[in-house]
Amino acid sequence: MIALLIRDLALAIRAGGGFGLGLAFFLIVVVLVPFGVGPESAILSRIAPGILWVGALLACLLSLDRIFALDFEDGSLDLLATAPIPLEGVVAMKAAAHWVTTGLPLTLAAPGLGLLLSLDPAAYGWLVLSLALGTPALSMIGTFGAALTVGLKRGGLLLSLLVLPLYVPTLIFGAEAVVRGAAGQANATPLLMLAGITLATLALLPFAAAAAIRINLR
Amino acid sequence: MSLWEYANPKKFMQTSQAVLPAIWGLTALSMVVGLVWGFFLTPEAENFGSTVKIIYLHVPAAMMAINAWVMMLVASLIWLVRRHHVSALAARAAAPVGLTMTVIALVTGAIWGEPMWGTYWAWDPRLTSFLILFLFYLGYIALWEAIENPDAAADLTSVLCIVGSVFALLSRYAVNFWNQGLHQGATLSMDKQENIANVFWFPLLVCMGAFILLFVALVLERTRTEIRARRIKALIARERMA
Amino acid sequence: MIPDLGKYAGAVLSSYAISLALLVALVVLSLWRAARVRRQLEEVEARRVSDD
Amino acid sequence: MDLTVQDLACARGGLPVLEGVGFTLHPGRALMLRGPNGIGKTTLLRTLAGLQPALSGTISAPPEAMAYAAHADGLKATLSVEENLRFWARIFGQTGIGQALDEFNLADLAHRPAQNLSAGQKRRLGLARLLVTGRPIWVLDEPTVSLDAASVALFGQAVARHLRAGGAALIATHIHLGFEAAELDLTPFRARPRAMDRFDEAFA
Repeated sequence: MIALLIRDLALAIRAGGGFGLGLAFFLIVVVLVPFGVGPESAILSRIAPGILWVGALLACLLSLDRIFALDFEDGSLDLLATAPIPLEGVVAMKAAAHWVTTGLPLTLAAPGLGLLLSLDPAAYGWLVLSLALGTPALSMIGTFGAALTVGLKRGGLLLSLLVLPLYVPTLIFGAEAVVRGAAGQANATPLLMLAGITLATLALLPFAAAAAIRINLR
Repeated sequence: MSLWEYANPKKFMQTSQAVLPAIWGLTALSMVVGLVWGFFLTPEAENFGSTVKIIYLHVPAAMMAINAWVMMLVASLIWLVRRHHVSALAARAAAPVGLTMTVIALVTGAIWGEPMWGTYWAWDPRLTSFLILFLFYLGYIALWEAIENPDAAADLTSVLCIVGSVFALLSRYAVNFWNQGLHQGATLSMDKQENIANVFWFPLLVCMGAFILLFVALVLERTRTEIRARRIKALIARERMA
Repeated sequence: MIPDLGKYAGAVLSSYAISLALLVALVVLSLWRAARVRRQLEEVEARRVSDD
Repeated sequence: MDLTVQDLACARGGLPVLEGVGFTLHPGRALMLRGPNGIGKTTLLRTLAGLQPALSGTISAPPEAMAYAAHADGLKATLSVEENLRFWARIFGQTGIGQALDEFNLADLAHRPAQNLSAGQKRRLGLARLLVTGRPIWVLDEPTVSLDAASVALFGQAVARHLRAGGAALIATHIHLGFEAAELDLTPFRARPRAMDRFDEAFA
């Protein structure tokens, strides 16, 4: 199964788009916001946690439909489904590869983009922590959505529609953790909820996603 | 005879045909009685003025918006466990009804909110939850429409319904945590009937009954349509093979 | 006939109008599609009988 | 190590297409599936490979004995020949890929990216991939699509070598591959339309 993770990462690096696309999109969102809401740093600083979380979420969404589509087209998915490794493991590795190529770079880039939005200095730590806790859930939920729509010709828009409401709790707790942390309020609850969502999705969604893939390959 | 026999398409078609006229009749009767009673024959409430009359649409619609999703969840589980086609098709048939109920609850809520809170839309926990429910309905219906193979569509939408239910509950909690809100508490819900005067409560009860009947009638009617559509598909495929 | 709704008449009446319109649309669409699909099925069944 | 199929029925898109299919495939033998387009060859092969459930009937084969391949090879254009093979070998719990490279004459191309291979070379790589699964029964769906005559011959030799080594192959194809093989025409197994007088039968 590690072989699958390594292959997917190698493919992402060689195809070029893997790491760059999500990051570039994140940068674009964050750069555009001040043009839309005006340059006052007081306003930017107040909305920065939300913008950064929404930007990271959208950047995640952007690359979801490629999780299974390429493997479906070239027949790899059929072969993986008949291979001796469990399909649940395949799904988990796919989600892991997606996180390493999008969630992780987004988490690392977020403080730099926080500067552009005059993020409160107290918030940087919470921002990185909340993204590190929350983005694995985004990848796993997205992998589930990609598994549901894997055989469909125009699955991209549908995938976004399916995944969007599933992302809401993660977004709320993630952004809330940063806001409360920056304001010096207690933010253990949202952080714990965020960690709980991530653990629960990692534990349960691979089964749902593998079931969806089996149905789609029939 | 076991209850599961009604999950047989033929048995379902016979039974539903026999009971549907009565259900439609009862629906029309209770809807007219409830709404006329509520609209014409109830006084104004102290804090709400005449806007209290919106309750006879808002509360039953909100109740059915949630109950329709619960019914879809149960039907999806039955399909996944016992593979009864009628169950899967009933879930499909219920989704647009649930979506309409959600829209009614949202729209009447917004119209009611304007005079009461001074705004059509507030990111109040209950309103937000219904907006999220609206998105779930849209996604569910879109997934049904997108998949050609009917059994695969039934399987995948069932999985989505189950996973979606868990996330819907989680969203409810998250949204509550995120904003405490302006909405009336449980004064307007069924479990706290002592908080609402009988003069409003009785017509409301009739309206809730009417909405339940309407839901049952629509789901039976639409499930019959789905079963027929399935049969058309099978017969045409057979013609092509012959 | 219509009770005095006071200053909230617009809100109450538009609520009822929109809700009833949506409900009627849902019922009409459901019944219309039911009739159409039933007709289609009858056509297909008739074709089948004449084939056999 | 026989693959035995008895009274198998399978469906495509929820509609039965084949029924009553039965055969036995012994080691060292190949079986060619024939029949007009749309008869259900792909459906049968996917059912045998375990990708979709059978409507009825039994498939008895040793566990994890079948390697399925459609005409898509599951190769990644940006990975080299060696990386592609090594990946599938690891997924299927095998270690060496040297034998597969040698047998299919790919050793010289080992470091070339798959996107720079000719069609025939890609097909050889696809077959080498079957070899590194270490599985004896090859289930191949139209494996010669888009191959020229020379590549088809090469492909036929490769399958023949696999058979001599004690493997077996079940191949859906329209052309002769140049070795002795039993044939199974699927036309008689076309699912007969069943009576549909009751609503139940709208559902397969």
